[in-house]
Amino acid sequence: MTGRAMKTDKNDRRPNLAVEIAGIRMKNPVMPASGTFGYGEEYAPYLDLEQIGAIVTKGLSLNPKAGNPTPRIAETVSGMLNAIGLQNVGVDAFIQYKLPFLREINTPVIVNFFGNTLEEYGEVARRLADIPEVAGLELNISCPNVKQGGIVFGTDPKAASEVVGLVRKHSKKPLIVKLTPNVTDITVVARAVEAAGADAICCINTLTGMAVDVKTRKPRLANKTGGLSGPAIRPVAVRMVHQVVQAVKIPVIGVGGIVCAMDALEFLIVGATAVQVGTANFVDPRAMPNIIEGIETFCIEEGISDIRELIGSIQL
Amino acid sequence: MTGRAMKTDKNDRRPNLAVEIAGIRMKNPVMPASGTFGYGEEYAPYLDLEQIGAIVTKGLSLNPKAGNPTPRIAETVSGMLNAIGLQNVGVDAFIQYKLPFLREINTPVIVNFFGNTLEEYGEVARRLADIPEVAGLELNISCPNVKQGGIVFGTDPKAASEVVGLVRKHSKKPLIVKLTPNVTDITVVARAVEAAGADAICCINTLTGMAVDVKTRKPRLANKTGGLSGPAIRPVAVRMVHQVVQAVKIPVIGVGGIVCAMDALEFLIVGATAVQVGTANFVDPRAMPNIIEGIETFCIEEGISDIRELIGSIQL
Amino acid sequence: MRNYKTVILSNQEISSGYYRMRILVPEIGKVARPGHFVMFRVQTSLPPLLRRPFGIFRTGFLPADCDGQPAKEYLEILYKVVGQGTTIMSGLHEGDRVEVLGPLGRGFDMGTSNTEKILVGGGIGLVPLYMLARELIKTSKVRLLMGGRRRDDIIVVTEFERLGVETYVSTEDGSLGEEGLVTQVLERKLRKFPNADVYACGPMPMLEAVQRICATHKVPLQVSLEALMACGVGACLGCVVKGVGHTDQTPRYLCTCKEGPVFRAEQLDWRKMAQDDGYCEGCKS
Amino acid sequence: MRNYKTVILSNQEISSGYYRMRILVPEIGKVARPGHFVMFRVQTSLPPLLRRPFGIFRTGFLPADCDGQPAKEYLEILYKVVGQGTTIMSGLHEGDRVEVLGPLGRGFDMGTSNTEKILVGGGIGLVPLYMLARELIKTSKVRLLMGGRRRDDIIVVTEFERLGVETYVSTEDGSLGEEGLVTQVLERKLRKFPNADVYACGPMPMLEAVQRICATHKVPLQVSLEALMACGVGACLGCVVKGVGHTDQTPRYLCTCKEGPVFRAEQLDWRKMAQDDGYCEGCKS
Ligand SMILES: Cc1cc2nc3c(=O)[nH]c(=O)nc-3n(C[C@H](O)[C@H](O)[C@H](O)COP(=O)(O)OP(=O)(O)OC[C@H]3O[C@@H](n4cnc5c(N)ncnc54)[C@H](O)[C@@H]3O)c2cc1C
Ligand SMILES: Cc1cc2nc3c(=O)[nH]c(=O)nc-3n(C[C@H](O)[C@H](O)[C@H](O)COP(=O)(O)OP(=O)(O)OC[C@H]3O[C@@H](n4cnc5c(N)ncnc54)[C@H](O)[C@@H]3O)c2cc1C
Ligand SMILES: Cc1cc2nc3c(=O)[nH]c(=O)nc-3n(C[C@H](O)[C@H](O)[C@H](O)COP(=O)(O)O)c2cc1C
Ligand SMILES: Cc1cc2nc3c(=O)[nH]c(=O)nc-3n(C[C@H](O)[C@H](O)[C@H](O)COP(=O)(O)O)c2cc1C
Ligand code: FES
Ligand code: FES
Repeated sequence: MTGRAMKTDKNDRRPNLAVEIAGIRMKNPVMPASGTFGYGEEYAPYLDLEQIGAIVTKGLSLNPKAGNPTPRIAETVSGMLNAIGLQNVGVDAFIQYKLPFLREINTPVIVNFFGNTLEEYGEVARRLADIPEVAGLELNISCPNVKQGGIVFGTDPKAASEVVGLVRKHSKKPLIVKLTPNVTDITVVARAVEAAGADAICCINTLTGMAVDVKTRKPRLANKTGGLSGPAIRPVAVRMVHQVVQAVKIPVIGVGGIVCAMDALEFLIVGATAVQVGTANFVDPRAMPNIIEGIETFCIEEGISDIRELIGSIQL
Repeated sequence: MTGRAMKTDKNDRRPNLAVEIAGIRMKNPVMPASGTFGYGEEYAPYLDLEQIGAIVTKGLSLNPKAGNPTPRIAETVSGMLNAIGLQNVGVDAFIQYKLPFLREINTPVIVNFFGNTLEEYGEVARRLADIPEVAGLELNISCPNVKQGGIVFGTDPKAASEVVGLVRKHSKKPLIVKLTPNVTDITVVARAVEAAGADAICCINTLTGMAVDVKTRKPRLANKTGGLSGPAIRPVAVRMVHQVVQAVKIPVIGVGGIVCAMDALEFLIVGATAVQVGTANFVDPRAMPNIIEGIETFCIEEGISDIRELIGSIQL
Repeated sequence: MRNYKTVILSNQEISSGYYRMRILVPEIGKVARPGHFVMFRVQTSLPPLLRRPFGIFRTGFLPADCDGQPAKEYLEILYKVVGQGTTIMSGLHEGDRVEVLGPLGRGFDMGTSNTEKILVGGGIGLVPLYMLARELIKTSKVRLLMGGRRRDDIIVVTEFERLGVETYVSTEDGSLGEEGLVTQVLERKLRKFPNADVYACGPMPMLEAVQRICATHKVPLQVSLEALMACGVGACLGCVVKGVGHTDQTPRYLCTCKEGPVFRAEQLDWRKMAQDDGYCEGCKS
Repeated sequence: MRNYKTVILSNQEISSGYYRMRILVPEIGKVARPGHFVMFRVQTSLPPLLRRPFGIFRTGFLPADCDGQPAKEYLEILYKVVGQGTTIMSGLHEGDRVEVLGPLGRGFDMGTSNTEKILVGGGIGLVPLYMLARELIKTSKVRLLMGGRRRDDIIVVTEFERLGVETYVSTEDGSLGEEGLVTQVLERKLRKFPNADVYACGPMPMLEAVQRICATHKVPLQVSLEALMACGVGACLGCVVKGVGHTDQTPRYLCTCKEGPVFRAEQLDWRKMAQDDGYCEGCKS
C-alpha cells in the first residue's frame, strides 16, 4: 500500500484505455453482455451510457419471440440460472422503437442476434446490414435455452462455420461470433468461425445448469435447465478465453463472471481485447463504470500508459 | 415450520437410507469424492468412518506419481481450482501400506484409479482384482490435470469404451466409471461406457478452469489450468447427472458442489443413487455426517420411509 | 430511480419472523409513490448474489435532534424472513451499510375521488397498501381487509387505524379477528359497497380469488404482484407475467418490475397465470 | 485434533494491520505444542470457501470471575490482514461464532537442553516462536532475532522479553532497532555461539538466507513453512514442498500440513524450493 502512493505520484497522467475490435473503436474495453442490459435505455438512469466502451443489445430474432414460461431465473451459489428463452421484440421493432434512443448516444451499438433456422440468421443480418447506427453484429450461436437456434450451431464446428459464412454474405458489418462453453474443445469451434469470416470472437455464453426445489421436487426453472452465469463460472471463462486467444488471430472479447476490475483484468491479461459484464449489472447497476475506473487506477498504479500493454501480458 | 413438528410425530421411525450400487451395499448414499479424502485415515480423527456409505480413495496409478509443481490450489468465488496432478503412492504401496488401515473398518472401500496408457489402466485393475478389501473400482477417465491418462479417454467415446472394456476384462469387481463434464454431450460418453461394461457412472469430475494473479500476471496454478470444484459448479453437475440418468440404465453417483443435505437431495431427486462429497470435506471435516443426518431428517419430515422413494422423484 | 449507498437506521422484529427496517434515503419522499418497490442489497457480502425486491412500506423523517444532528429522511420496508437473503437481513443493525435501488416500478392509480376504497392485504402483502391508504384517505373512505394464516401474520394494522382506515381482520385459524379467508369478508363488503375500487396485494391464490370476486361484482381492481427478479429495471426479462391475449404467437409478457408490480386486473391473463408456470414457487404461498 | 465450534473471546488490533484473536477452546493446552497450527473458519458465511491456516501463538486461561463465570481456556492467534479472509476476520467481535480445526501438524523438536537457542522471526513469522520460547526457556538460554520491513511489523517482542528471552530487533528501514536484515544479526550471533540450535519462521527469502547461514556454520536449523492449504490434514496434497532427493521419478513431496509445518532444514530440497514453483506467491513476501 505504500508502493501504491509512490507509483501514483510518478504516473499521474491518465492511461489510454481505448481499444478497437474489428474496426469498432471503443473508449475503453468494457461493455455489457447481451441480455443483461436490455436495449440500453433500462440502465440509462444509473450510468452514463457514453462512458462505456460499447452497448450490446438483448438478442434479436427475425420475429418477436415469446421466450420461455416462468419461473425463468433461479439464484445459485455465486451465480444464477436463466432460461429467458431469448424473448425479444424482433429485429424490425428494434429498429423502429429501440434504435432511436441509442442513436442519440455517442457509443457504438453492437446488436446481438440469432435465428431459429440458418435462413433466419441470414435474414436478420441482412435487415441490419444497412443501418448506420449499428456498429457491429454479435452472432449468438450459443444460447442453451432454446431448442432450435443457438446452441446447436455453436457445438458443431461445421454448422457454426456455415451460419457464419451465410451471415458474412449478408452483411459487411464487423462480425463478432459468440461461442458456447458447453463443448469439449472450444478452440475447434473458434478456428472454424474464424475461417468462415468472423472478425472477432466473444466467449463465453452461459454453462448449462439445473437446480431443483427439494420440497416440490420440481426444477426451479420451468424450462428445467438454464444458463449458469455470474462469478461462479469465471475460472471456466478465463480458461476458455485463454485457449481461444492462443488458437485464433482475430480479437477475443472475454465474458463470464466479471464483477470488479480485478476480474476484468484477468481476462485482459490472458489476451482478451475487451470484456463484457453480465450478471454483475443486476447486482450493481454501476458495475461497469466502477470496473472502468478500477482498470484505470490499476494502470496508473502499475505504470501502464496504454491498456494494450496489458492485453495478453500473461507470464506463462 | 409447524408442519415440521406434526409430520415428525407421525413418522418417528428412522427411514431406511441404504442403497446398493453394482452390488456394493452402503448404509447410506453418502461417500467422499476421490482425492478429497486421502486414503481414509486422514479424516479418521474427525468422523466415524463406519458412518458413511463408502470410502473412496485418492486416485492410484501403477507407479508412484509425483504430481504437479506448486502452487497446486487456488481459491475462487465459491469454488477452488486444483492441479494436484494425481500425486499418489502407486497401487502396490497402497495395497501394502494404506489398505491395512481400511481393512479394519466396516465400510466398503472403492478404489479410484487411472493409467498413463491404456495398458496401465488394465494393469492397475488387474493388481486390485483379487484384493478382497476392495469393494469396487472407480475408473477415472476425467482428470483434467495430467497430460496423458485421464481426460483424453474421457472426452472421446471410443477411447472411453476401449479403456472400460479392457479394465472389465481384467477385473470382475464392480466398476464405476467417472466422467468429465468438459464435453459437449455427456450422454454420448455415458452410453459408450455403459455399453462397454461399466456397472455404474460417477459424474462429474472438475470443470477445467484458470485464474490469474493480476499483480504478477502469472496463472495462480503452476500447471496454468486446474479443475474447478465446490458449490460454484453444482448447477452444472445436477444438470449432467439428470441427463446421464435419463440416458443409461446403470446407477449414477452424483458429485459436484455438495455442501449440505439440501444439495445432496437435489442429486438424489434427479436420480442419483448415491452422492459424493468433495471440496466440502476441506471446509468442514464433518460435512458427510452432517449431510447424512440432514437427509434422514428430511425423510422423516416428508414422511419418506425409504430413501429409494426419493431417488429419481423429480417432477418434470 | 437511483442506487443509494446508505445505512440502516433501525431494524426491529415486529412480530414473530416479521421485521421492519428503516433505511436512510435522502429526499425519498419526493419520488416514492404508493406501490413502488426497491431492490435491496446487503453491501459487503456476495451471497446472496442477487438483490431482493421489497415494497416501500412508507417514507418518513427523523426530526433533527438536540445534539445538532440534522433531520433524516428514511424509507421503511417490512419483511418476512423466508430464506437466505431475509435471514441475513434480519441480522443487520443500525449503521450497517446497504444499497437500495429505487424507487422502482409502476405504482397504484389513485382512482376517482370519493368512491369507497377497499384494500385487501394478505400477510406481508399488506406492505404497499399503507402508503396507498395514506393517499386515498385524503379524499375517500378507506377500508382495509387484512388476512393471514394466524395471529402472527397480522401486522401493523393499528397503523392503518391511526390513519383513519376502517380495518377488518381475519385469520385462517381464527387466532385473531374473524375465522376464515379474507375473500369472504371482501364478498360481504362488495355487496354493501357495489361501487368500490379494490386494491389487493398478497399471495397468488388470494389474488386469484379477489380477481374472481371483483370480476363478478364488476368493480375495478388493481393488484400488486410478486415475481422472481434479477435486475428490477426491465433488463433481464426474468420477472414477466402473461398479459391478456398472450399466446406463444402473440407474446404479451409484461415485466412485473417495470410495467408492474401494480397492474389493473384486466391487463393480466388470469387463466394463464394460474397455470403452473405462471408464477414462482416463492410467491405462491 | 478436533473441529471446535466455538466463539471469539476477543479480537484486537495490536499494530497497524496486525490483530490478536482469542478463541475459546476448552483443554487446548493439553494438546497444542509449539509449532502447531489451526485451520480457521468464519462460521456463518460461505466466502471465503476454504479455511485459513494460522499458527498457534499461545494458549492460556481466563480466570474464573466473581460473577461465577468458570475459568475459560483459550487459544490465541496473531494475524496480519492480507486478503479476503483476514479482512473478514478483522471485523469479527467477541461472541462471534467460529470454527477451528486443530491443533494440526508437526511442531518443533526441542533439541538438546542447555545449548544456546536462537529464534529468528520475520514479521508475522514470529507467531509460532512464542510457545517455543516458553518451552525452551525452561532449560536453555533463548535469543530472539526479530526482523521486519518497518516498525509496524515488529510485534509482541515485549512478550518474549517478559519470558526472559533476549531480543534483537532489526528493520529494513531502520524505523525500529538496527537497520538491515535479521540475517545479518544471525551471522554475528552464530560467530559468537557456534553451537546454537536455530529455529526460524518468516518469509521464504529470509528462510533461504537463514538456511544458507546455518549450513555454513553447520548448526541445526528447524524452519516453519507456509503453503497454500485446502484441507490442513494431509488429504488434498495441495500444500506439498519438495523434500531432499526429490525428482520427478523419485517424488519426495512432503505435506506442509502434516509432515510440517516445521521441518528440519536437511529434510528439504532448498535449491528446488527456491525455484519459482516451489512455494506460493502469498508466502514469498
Ligand atoms: C415487487 C415485490 C415486492 C415485494 N415486497 C415485499 C415486502 O414488502 N416484504 C416482504 O417480506 N417480501 C416482499 N417481497 C418478496 C421478497 O422479495 C422475498 O421474500 C425475498 O426476495 C426472499 O428472499 P430470500 O433470500 O429470503 O429467500 P430465498 O428463497 O432464499 O430467495 C431465493 C431467490 O428467490 C427470490 N424470491 C423468493 N421468494 C420470493 C418472492 N416471494 N417474491 C419474489 N422473489 C422471491 C429471491 O429474491 C431470491 O432471488 C416482494 C417481492 C416483489 C417482487
Ligand atoms: C502453517 C501456517 C501458519 C500460518 N500462520 C500464520 C499466522 O500465525 N499469522 C498470519 O497472519 N498468517 C499465518 N499464515 C498465513 C495465513 O494463512 C494467510 O495470511 C491467510 O490464509 C491469508 O488469507 P486471506 O484470505 O486474507 O488472503 P487471500 O490472499 O485472499 O487468500 C487466498 C488464498 O490463499 C491462501 N493464502 C494467502 N496467503 C497465504 C500464506 N501466506 N500462507 C498460506 N496460505 C495463504 C489463503 O489461505 C486462501 O486460500 C500461516 C500459514 C500457514 C500455512
Ligand atoms: C438474464 C440473461 C439473459 C441473457 N441473454 C442473452 C442473449 O440474449 N444473448 C446472448 O448472446 N447471451 C445472453 N446471455 C449471456 C450473457 O451475455 C453472458 O454471456 C453470460 O451471462 C456470462 O456472463 P456473466 O457471468 O457476466 O453474466 C444472457 C445472460 C443472462 C444472465
Ligand atoms: C484436491 C482435489 C483432488 C482431486 N483428486 C481426484 C482424483 O484423484 N481422482 C478423481 O477421480 N477425482 C479427483 N478430484 C475430483 C473430485 O473427486 C470431484 O469429482 C470434484 O471435486 C467435484 O466435487 P466437489 O465439488 O464436491 O469437490 C479431486 C478434487 C479435488 C478438489
Ligand atoms: S427483474 Fe429484470 S426484467 Fe424485471
Ligand atoms: S493442506 Fe491438504 S494436504 Fe496439506
